[in-house]
This record gives sequence, C-alpha cells and structure tokens, in this order.
Amino acid sequence: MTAMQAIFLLLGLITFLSAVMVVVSPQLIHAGLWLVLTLAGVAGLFVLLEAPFLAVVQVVIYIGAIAILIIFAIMLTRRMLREDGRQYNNLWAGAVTVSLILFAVLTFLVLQEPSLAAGSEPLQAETSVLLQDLGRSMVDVDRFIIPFEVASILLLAALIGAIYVARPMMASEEGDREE
Amino acid sequence: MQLDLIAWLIPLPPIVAFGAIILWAHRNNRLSHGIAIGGVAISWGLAMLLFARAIGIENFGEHPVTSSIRWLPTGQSALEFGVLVDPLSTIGLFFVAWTLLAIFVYSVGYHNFGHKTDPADVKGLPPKAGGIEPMYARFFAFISLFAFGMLVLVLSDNLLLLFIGWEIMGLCSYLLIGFWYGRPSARDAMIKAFMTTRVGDVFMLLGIVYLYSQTGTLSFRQILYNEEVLNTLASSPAVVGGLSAAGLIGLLLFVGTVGKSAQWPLHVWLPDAMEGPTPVSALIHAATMVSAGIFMILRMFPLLTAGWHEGGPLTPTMMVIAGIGAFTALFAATIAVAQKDIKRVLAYSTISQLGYMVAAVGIGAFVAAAFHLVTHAFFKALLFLGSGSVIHGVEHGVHETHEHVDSQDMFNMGGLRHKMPATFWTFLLGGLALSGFPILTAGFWSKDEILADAFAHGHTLVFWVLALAALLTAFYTMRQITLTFLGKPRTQAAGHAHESTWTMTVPLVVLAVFAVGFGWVGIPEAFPGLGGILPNWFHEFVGGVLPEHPAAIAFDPTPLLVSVGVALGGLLLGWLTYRRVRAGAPDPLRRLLGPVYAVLENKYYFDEFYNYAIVRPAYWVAETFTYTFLDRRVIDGFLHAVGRTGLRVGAYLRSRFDLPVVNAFGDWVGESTKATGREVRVIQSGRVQQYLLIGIVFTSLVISYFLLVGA
Amino acid sequence: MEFDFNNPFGSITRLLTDLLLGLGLDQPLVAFILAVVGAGILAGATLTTAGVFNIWLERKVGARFQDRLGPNRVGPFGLFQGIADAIKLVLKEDITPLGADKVVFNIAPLLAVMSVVGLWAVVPFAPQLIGADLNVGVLYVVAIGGVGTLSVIMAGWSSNNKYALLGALRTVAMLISFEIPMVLVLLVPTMLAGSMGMVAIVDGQDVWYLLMAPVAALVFFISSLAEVGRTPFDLIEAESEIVAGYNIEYSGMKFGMFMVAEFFHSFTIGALFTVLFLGGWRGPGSETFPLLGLVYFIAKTFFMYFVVMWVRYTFPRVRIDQVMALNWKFLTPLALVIVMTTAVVDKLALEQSLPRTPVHLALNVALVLLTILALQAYARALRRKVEGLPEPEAGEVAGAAIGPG
Amino acid sequence: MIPLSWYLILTAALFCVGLFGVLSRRNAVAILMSIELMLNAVILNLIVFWRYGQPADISGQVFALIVFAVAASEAAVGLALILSIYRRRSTVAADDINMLKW
Repeated sequence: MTAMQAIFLLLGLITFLSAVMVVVSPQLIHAGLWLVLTLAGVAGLFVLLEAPFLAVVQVVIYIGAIAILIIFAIMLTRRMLREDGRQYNNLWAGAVTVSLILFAVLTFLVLQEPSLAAGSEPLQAETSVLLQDLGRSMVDVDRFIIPFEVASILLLAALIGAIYVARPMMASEEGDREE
Repeated sequence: MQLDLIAWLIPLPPIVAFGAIILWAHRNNRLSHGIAIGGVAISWGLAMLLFARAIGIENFGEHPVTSSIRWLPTGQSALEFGVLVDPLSTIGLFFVAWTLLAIFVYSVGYHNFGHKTDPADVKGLPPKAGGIEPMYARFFAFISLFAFGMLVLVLSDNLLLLFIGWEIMGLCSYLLIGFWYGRPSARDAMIKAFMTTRVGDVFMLLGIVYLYSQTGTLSFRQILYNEEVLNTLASSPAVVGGLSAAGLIGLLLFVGTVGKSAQWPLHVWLPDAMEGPTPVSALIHAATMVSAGIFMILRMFPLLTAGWHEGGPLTPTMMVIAGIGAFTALFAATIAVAQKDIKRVLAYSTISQLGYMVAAVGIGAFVAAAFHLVTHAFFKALLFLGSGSVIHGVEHGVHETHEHVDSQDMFNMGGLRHKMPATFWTFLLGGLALSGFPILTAGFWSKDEILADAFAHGHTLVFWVLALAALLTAFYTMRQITLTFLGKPRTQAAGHAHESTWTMTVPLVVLAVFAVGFGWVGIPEAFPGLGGILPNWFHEFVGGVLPEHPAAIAFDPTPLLVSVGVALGGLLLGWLTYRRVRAGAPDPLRRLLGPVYAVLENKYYFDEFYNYAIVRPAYWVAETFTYTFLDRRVIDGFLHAVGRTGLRVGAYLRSRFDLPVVNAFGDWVGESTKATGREVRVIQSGRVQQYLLIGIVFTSLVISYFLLVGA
Repeated sequence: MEFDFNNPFGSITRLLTDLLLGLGLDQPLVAFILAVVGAGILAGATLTTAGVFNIWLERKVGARFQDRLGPNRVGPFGLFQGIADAIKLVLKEDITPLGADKVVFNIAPLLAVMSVVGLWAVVPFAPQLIGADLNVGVLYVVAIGGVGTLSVIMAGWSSNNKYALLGALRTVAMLISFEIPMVLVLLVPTMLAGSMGMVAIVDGQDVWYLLMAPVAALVFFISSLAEVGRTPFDLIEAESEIVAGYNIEYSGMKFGMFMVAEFFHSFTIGALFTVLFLGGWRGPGSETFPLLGLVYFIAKTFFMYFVVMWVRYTFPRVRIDQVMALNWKFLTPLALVIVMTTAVVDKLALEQSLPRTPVHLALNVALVLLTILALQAYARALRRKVEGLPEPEAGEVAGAAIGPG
Repeated sequence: MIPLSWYLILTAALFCVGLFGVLSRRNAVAILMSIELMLNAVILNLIVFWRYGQPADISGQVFALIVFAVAASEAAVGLALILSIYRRRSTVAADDINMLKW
C-alpha cells in the first residue's frame, strides 16, 4: 500500500460516493453540486495519471461550463419536482438490477483477465513532450485533423441548435458553454 | 505565337460569342452585336496575323504547318482533328475573314440598329416601318455560329472536320434562310435548301466513308501528299465499273460540292435562299458557304485529279466536273438574264460564277479556280451588300410614299445613283468586276486566267461555253446596273430612296477596294505591258500547294481578246438594251426572245419539274403507301391484334390468379400486420427510459451469448 | 549540500525533494506533494500579508481619489486598520438565514477564497520561486476562475433570497460570458511564448508582451476586471439594483471571506497581468540576484493593482445589458481577430525571420485603427436606425457598450 | 503502484451508477447529469488505458478530448431541449414526456 495507492483510494472513494449522491440525492441542486465534486475527483485521477492537461480541461469544461449550465437549468426548472415529489420512476428496481448485474459482469471480467490483474504497471512517459505532441497531432494532416475539425463542426452545430431551441429564454446562456 | 497556335485560336471567338449571346446577352442588342463583332474581329486579327506570317515563309507549300490531336480512337488508328495551314487555307482564311468582318458590320445597319422597336413588328417577320429587327440578337448568334463553321472548314486538316464545319454551315444556312419564318415563302425556302443540300451531303458522306475504308485515314496530309496512296487509289478499280477508286471518291465528294455550291441539277435552292436577310445572302450564299464547295474540291484537288498530269488527257471524273461546271455557268447565266428581282439575278450569277470555278477545277486549272474563288467572294459579297443597301433605300422610300411596290423589283427602281452615290459607285465597281471589265478589275484577271487555261490546254468546248457565259454575265450585270441606278426613277419609292448608314456603306467601300485591287496580285508574267510589273505572286503562292507545281501558261492573245471582247460587248449590249425603260414597260428582251424569255423567266421550269418528278411522288408514297397502307393497315393491325390478345390474357389471369391468390395474400398480410400491431402497441409506452432499459437488457443478452456460448 | 544565495529558492526545493525522497516516497508523488505544499505556503504567506495590507491600501487610495484622508487611526497611517477590521468581522455574529441550504451556504465563501488562492499556485514570483510550474498554467488559471463562478452561484442559490439569486444569475451570466474573451486572449502570450507554462512565458519575455500585444493585454485587463466583478462591472453587488447581490445574506467572517476574496482577486489580476504581459520578475540584474526579481515582481504587481483601483474609482457602473453587449458584440469578436491575426503574423515573422516585436506592434496598431473605424461605422448606422425610434434604448446600449473599448 | 484493475473497477462503478441514474431518475436534468457521469467514466477509461497501454502514443488523450467536445455539445443541446419542453409543457419529468407513442 504505497502512498500513491492511498491517494488513489481516497480520490476514488470521493468520486464514487459523490457519484452515488448525484443519483440519489433528492435535492436536484445538491445533485448538481455532488456532480461537481465527482468531476473534480475525476480531474484528480487525471492528475494521478500524469495527464495534467486533461485534468485542467476537465475542470474548465465540465466544472466551469457543463456543471454550471446544469445548475442553471435546475434553477430555471426548479418549480417542478421538489424533494417532496417522487424522484424515481417505477422502473427503478429494474434499473438497480441491471446496473448491479452489469457492474458484477464487468468486475468479473476485469478480475479474471490476467493482463489487467493487479501488478500491471503504468509505463513511463515524458508528459510535457506529450502535451506538445498532442497539440501538433490535432493539426497534423495525417493524424487527427479530421476528428478535430469534425468536433469543431459539432460544437458549432450545437451552439446554433441550442440557441435556436431555447431562444426566448436564456438564448445566450446555452450559447456560452461551448467556448 | 506559333502559327499552329494561332490557327487553333482562330475559330474559337465566334463560337464563344455564339454561346455568350444565346445564354446571357440576348436581351441586350448592343451587347449582342458587340460580342459578335468583337469575336469575329478577333478572328480577323488573328487571321491577318497568320496571313502576314505565312506569306513571309519560303516555299510554304512544301512544308505547311499542321498540328492535330487524337479525337476518336478507332481500333489501331484514331480519327484526329487538327489544323492545317498551307497557302490554300491561308488564302481561304484571308477572304473569309474580310468578308465575315464586312458583313457583320453591315448587318448592324441592315437591321436598323439604333431605331426604336416598332410595336407593330412581330418576331419572324421583317420590320415593317424601319424599326429594329425583333430578333436582332438571335441573328448575330446565328451568324457567329456560321462564322465558326466556316473557319473550322477552312482550317481543318482532315475531311471529317471539314465535313463537320460544312454541316454546321448547312444548319446555319437553314436557320438564316428561314430567319423570317413568318413568311411561308421563307419556310419553304429553308426546307428546300436544307433538303437539296442534304442530297449532296449524303453522297459526300459516302465518299468520305469510302475514302476512309480505302486509306484508313482522312487527313489531307496523309492522303493528298504522298504519292503511293494516290497511285494505289488511282490504279485500284472501284466498285462501279470503269472508274478508279480515286475517281469514284472524287465524284461522290463532287456531288457534295454540287449540292453546296448549287451546281446544276441541285442549283434550285440557291435562288429561293434569297428569302433570307440580305447579309445572309451575301455571307452564306455568295461569299462563303457556297465557296466552301469549291474550297473542298480545291482541297481534294490531288485526289480528284489522281492519275492526271499537267497537259495530259482528263480523267472521267474531271470530265464530269468540267462538264457540269461549264454547263451550269452558261445555264445559270441565261436564267439570270430574265430575272426581275435584283437579288435573284445575283443569285443566278453566283451559280454561274461557281460554275466557272468548278469548270476550272475540272480542267485542272487549280490556281485559276482558287483565284476566281477569292475575287468572286469579294465582288459578289460587295454586289449583294450593295443590292441590300439598294433594297433598304427603296423600302425607305416605300414607307415614305405609301406606295405598294415590290422593293426588290428592278423595274421599280432607276435613277438611284443620285440618291445613293456610295452604293452606286461601289456597286458599279462590283458589277464591272463581275463582268470582267478589262485590266481594272479583279474579275477580269481571274476569269481571264480560267479562259486562258482552258484555251491553252485545248479544252475548246469548255472555253467557248465559258466565253458565252461571260458575255451573258456582262450583259445581265449591265442590265442590272442600268435598271437600278441609271435613267429616271420609275416609282416615287425609288424617287424617295436615300443613302444607307455608314455601317452599311463602309463595308461596301472596303469590299470594293478588294474587288478591284485583289486582281493585281495574280497578273500573269507573260501579259503584255502589265506582266512582270507586279510578280504573279498568287500563282507562286497557291501553286505551291500542289505536289507538282502548275507551270505558268504561255501567253496567247486569243483568249485575252475573247474575254475583253465579251466583257465589253456584253456591257455595251446591256446598256443599249436597257438605257431607256419606261415605268411599267415590259422587259425589252421579251420582244426579242419571245417564248424563250418565258422559259428563262421560269428558270427552265426546273422547280415545277422537281415538284412533279420528286416532291409529288414523295408525298404520294408517304401519304398513300407508307401511311395509309403500311402504317395503318399492316403495322397498326398487327399491333392492335397483339393488344387485344394481351387484354384477353390479362383478363383471364386477373380473374383466375390475381384476385384469388395474389390479392388474398396481400390482404392477409395487411390484416395480420394490423392485428399484431393492435396486440403489441401496448409496449410502446413513449417513455424513453423504458425503451432504454429493454434495449440494454436485450443487447447485454446478445453480447453475453456471443461471449459465453458463441464465438 | 551547500546553500548558494544566488539561487535560494532552487536550493530550498532541492533540499525538500531530497528530504522526501529520503522518506522513501516515489518521484511523481514527491512532485505532487511539493506542488501542493509549495503552492499552499506561497499563496498563504503572500495573501495573508498582502491581503491585510491591501485592504488598508485600497481604502487609502480610494480616500485619496475621493479627496478624503482614509483610515488613519489604528497604528501609523492607520496601517493596522485591516487587522482591526478582521478582528471585528470575526467577532460579529454569524447568521444563517432561515430556509437556507446550510451546507452549501457555508461552503460557498470557502470556495470563493480557494479559487483565488489557487491562482497563486502557478504564479512565478522569482526564478525558481513558484508553487507548481504546471505546463498548462494558463489553462489552470481559467479553470480556477470557473470554480470562483461556482462559489458565486452556490452562495446566491443557497441563501434563499430572491435578490441573492438574481445577483447570482446575472453574475454567473456575466462571468461565464467574460471567460470567453479572456481565454481567447490568454492564447496570445501562449502563442508568443510557445508554452502554457507561466515560467516559460516569463522566460519568453525578452521584450514585454505588453509591447508585442497591447490590444490583447487591454482585452485581458478588461475581461479580468469583469471576472473580479470590480467597477465598472460590479453588478455582482449593485446596491442600487439588487441590494447587495449574492452575498446579501452573509455576515461576519463569511462575508469577510467574500470581501477578502475580491480584494485578493483584484490583486491577483495585477500579478497575472504582470506575469503575462509585463515580463514577470524580469528586470535588470534579476537573473543574477533572484531576490531582485522578487522585488521587481512585487513592484509591478502593486502598480497594476493601483491601476485596477484607479479604474474602480474613476468609472461609473454599467448596466447588465451594456456589459453583455460589450462582451458579445465587441470583446469576443475582437479577441477572435487578435488570436487569428497574431497566429498568422507570428508564423510569418518566424518563417521570414523578420524582427518579431515591430511586426507584432504594427499588427496591433493596424488592429486598433480598424477597430476604431468599424466602431464609427457601427455607431453611425445605429444612430441612423435609432433616430426614428421614440425610446432609443438600443442606441444608448450599443454606444455605451462600445465606449470602453 | 496502482494496478490497472483498480481503475477499471472504479470506472465500471461510475458507469453503472450513471446507468442507474439514467434509467431511474424522473427529472430530465438528473438524467442528463447521470449521462455526464457515464461519459466521465468512459473518458477516465480512455485515459487509463492510454496511460497503462502505450503512453508514447497520444491517441488516448485525443479521444478523450473529442469526447469532451461531444459531452459539451450534448449538454448544451440537451438542456436547451429540456428548457423548451419545460416552457411548453411545464414539466421536466421524463415519463410525463411520452407523447411519442400510439
């Protein structure tokens, strides 16, 4: 049990528990805040995985944009479904079973797959070099420029679509999120 | 710029102009004629550049400039198209470019550009009261297309491309003769022209095919300029007995010329073609298209004359050509004598002059024919434009004095020289050139060269026939000039005629210069006095085309005296006969000739004869035999029988098979689907999460099946 | 190991590293711990000193601007005023309104302070003296800004008060909007230095980026003012409209936290601006004597902080719609243009091996001119359009919105 | 060091929690949040495999970034839709939005 493992377990626990809170908390706003915490935990895991860039991006996009957007939406629609109202539909039992089964299966697969079992080490990599490589590969013609451009188009479409769909109220709000 | 590049570029501007006008510019008249004239002017400039460059080259005839690209691969070889620049095409290009330019400019004035559109005018009819032509832009589009065709024909380096240009011009001729399609006569004329030339073209196509089957190529260079091909063609016997292959091909191609250049017996379309606007008559039916026939046989000269050597006896093919040419020359001249319509006279004179050239080719006078081709193009274009100007003036008079007279009838004119001096003088020069007025005019030199050639090589018959034709030519030319310009006006309309605009007169002047001056480039050395002052450049230049250069013929006073005599005599006679014709008086010739005059006036009843001999039978076959019997009875009967049986079979199948089996099945399917839907639709609750749950469950089932059992 | 005074901070770092490695921890973990510890120590130390001092400074300067004396009772020149205030705030009663969401209500101020303190983790005070030299420092700054936004929204929502909620909503709208031009112009120093690391950016500034990209600097300054919510963008607590905005229900030290956060933040802007555009700790002789670099840095930072105060006490507050118009109609397009043109020009300059600074300067001048022309045209068009209307709302908005730019 | 399997189990857990939320929450916004959870699990998985698989090759991070972009647009459009639905039918309960059926 090295220190890294300790940190990992800590972060993982925070992430997982807050994720659970996201789906169980009756107060939507709380759910939103728990979501923020989850995202932050994931960001921490990214740092642990020596992907600081992604960690920061996670914070910027998810916490800085998506989460806040969601909280906004909650505030705007909060007249409905207060904590007194039913939070779950009548499928929740089925949902629980399905999720649990899926989790069990995945865990089983992971554990009985030797190559993934305990003891597999992360390889060493020079992250700062990687960051430059990441930047270049995004605009490299024979690497990822196509996905990159496609993503940009997607964002543009989402921007326009969101503005159009929600025009009368908060037209600009949805617009901002995809910067 | 390389010569071949220039040559490639020359035909393009007109076709571009055509497209541009048709697609975009046709709403704007000024723009339209701007584009058209601009295009033809570019071609003209390039042609002049080419000409200037070409005449500088030493014995250009031996090594002309060619360039070609593969077009249609046919087995081993390929049909190519390309350009051939040799003295012949250079000369052709020269007169074509000049006449085209002149006539384009002339058309602007002729169609009353700058006047208001007259609301009374309708499309398809000539403007009534001097308003601008309703289909102005369309006219320029058509003549641009025509210019393209002519330039392609002149520059083409193989027979196929030449034929393409040839047919483009045929189409344009059709469209332009019928330009005023509102007039029934124009409609008939256009159809007549098209059908008649088609007869010739079919034979020409046969000739081309035959040539291709024999030699495997259509390129001029490969056929006309290597001896063994010509010899094999000349020696190998043709499918029809008595002729060599070369002879037969030559004849077939010549039939094409007969159609295009309106030689007897296919001459009937040309006079009627005068229904078109006058620039068209000048452009197509005097200067360029009809010359194309001559140009083609000049081009194919080595093939036509395969097996003939200078001074030797004529081959059968050449005899036929010479005969038809000479006959047509005389024949058309006689008809021209008795015509009233100013343009018809010119039309027949065109036929007869073309006959001259054909005859010249027939007797092997290559250079003379080419020479006369060029000079004739100039002075005949001049004459037509002049007549157009005259008609224009007289029409103007008609509009002023609301006197209903035929503005093309020469007997309604007279005394116009005061009214329209520019037209008069240019027309006079053209007329003199046509009638071969000695020394001064180009017509004299070219015609004299043909006569001299005929005499020198002892084709006496041809010589005298042509000489007689020349006499008549001079006669009717003077008749025309006298009736039109001299004397007193016979009608108020003629009295109130007026000179045309500059756009019409300037081309006249330009053409007049050539009609006079171009003769001087071809004065034979041996000519007494004048000979040798100017070198006989034309002979050297064009003669260089042939593999064996034609020798300059020795001088002989007889043909000279004859031609001078007939020219002057004819002119004098004409003047004496017609110098005082009162208004409404009949043609003096009528008294002299009596019944013959009627025959001449009715063109030997050729139209009637064709009408009875060909058109009626054709109608009859179409109506009675083909339509009534073959089509209605046999074919329709058969089809109806098929149809009825089909109906019966169909009815049977329907009652026995379709309704009980197919439909029932279809209904069953539909019903069962509906029933199933009624049962199952409960599943579709419209709740996304439910769908998602079900979807996940089943997907995971499938996946787990493949993971555990399958794979 | 010996301790060399030309490179004190570097030696300290090495010392600590060796120490931790000696404890048998592995390399990345040590780096992690050092980053956290260093950031903590630096930010804490700086802000606790600077914070208390800043409050006094701000009040003094503001007083001078308004022709007053300002605090002058506690200590010499009232220097200890800040401490006194702090004590007062701590002693005040800590009220939590009825129906408030307690947890969130209490977390919000912490987040606010955290977001500011976090910024200092990546600020290089001097050579080697930096909390954590992330190679994505610039992006990190933006991220932490997002956390600040979160704190505002939490405070506004949790205090169960319509004014607070309104303030939070409009504030968040504003903050989110102004993040866009800020992020965009942050790309400019990044491009010029070729790295997102703060240290690399400072090292890159042989010539201050203020000279190479003045327009970008201006845009950054404006938008970061908005990020702080300082006048002229202090719509967060617009007393006249929404009583005190999102922190209306806060009292005692919690309110103090918000206030401190604001002071820190505006001070932080100074630091960031210094790092990004004023060459950070660089100055004559700073390479040889790192401590000198620290002095330079602090001097520049305080100068920028003074400029912030200057702006605050000079400009009036603008309306929310005007702020939005300024952002969306002016700053964002301008920032986009700057980024694109800078990228192109920089590439060209490097390839053609032209002198970099003059080229960029020329570009900026051209940009300014074009902007002014565009604004004139726009204003003229608007005037023409508005003339007819009885209530020229839009006209004023646009006119005022493009005024500051 | 941290075994790969731990990460995988963690991501699996995150994913399943998200799945449960998607399937069972009534509030559309909550569903959206759960979807975000699942997406995060996926991204984390990508990064983990990149880190443990071949960190020299950047593809993993690139994929993660693309997923970020997708998530952002998804959230924006989804919330816009939810808002407009809320405006028209004044409900955001997923199982009240069931007009799309027979």
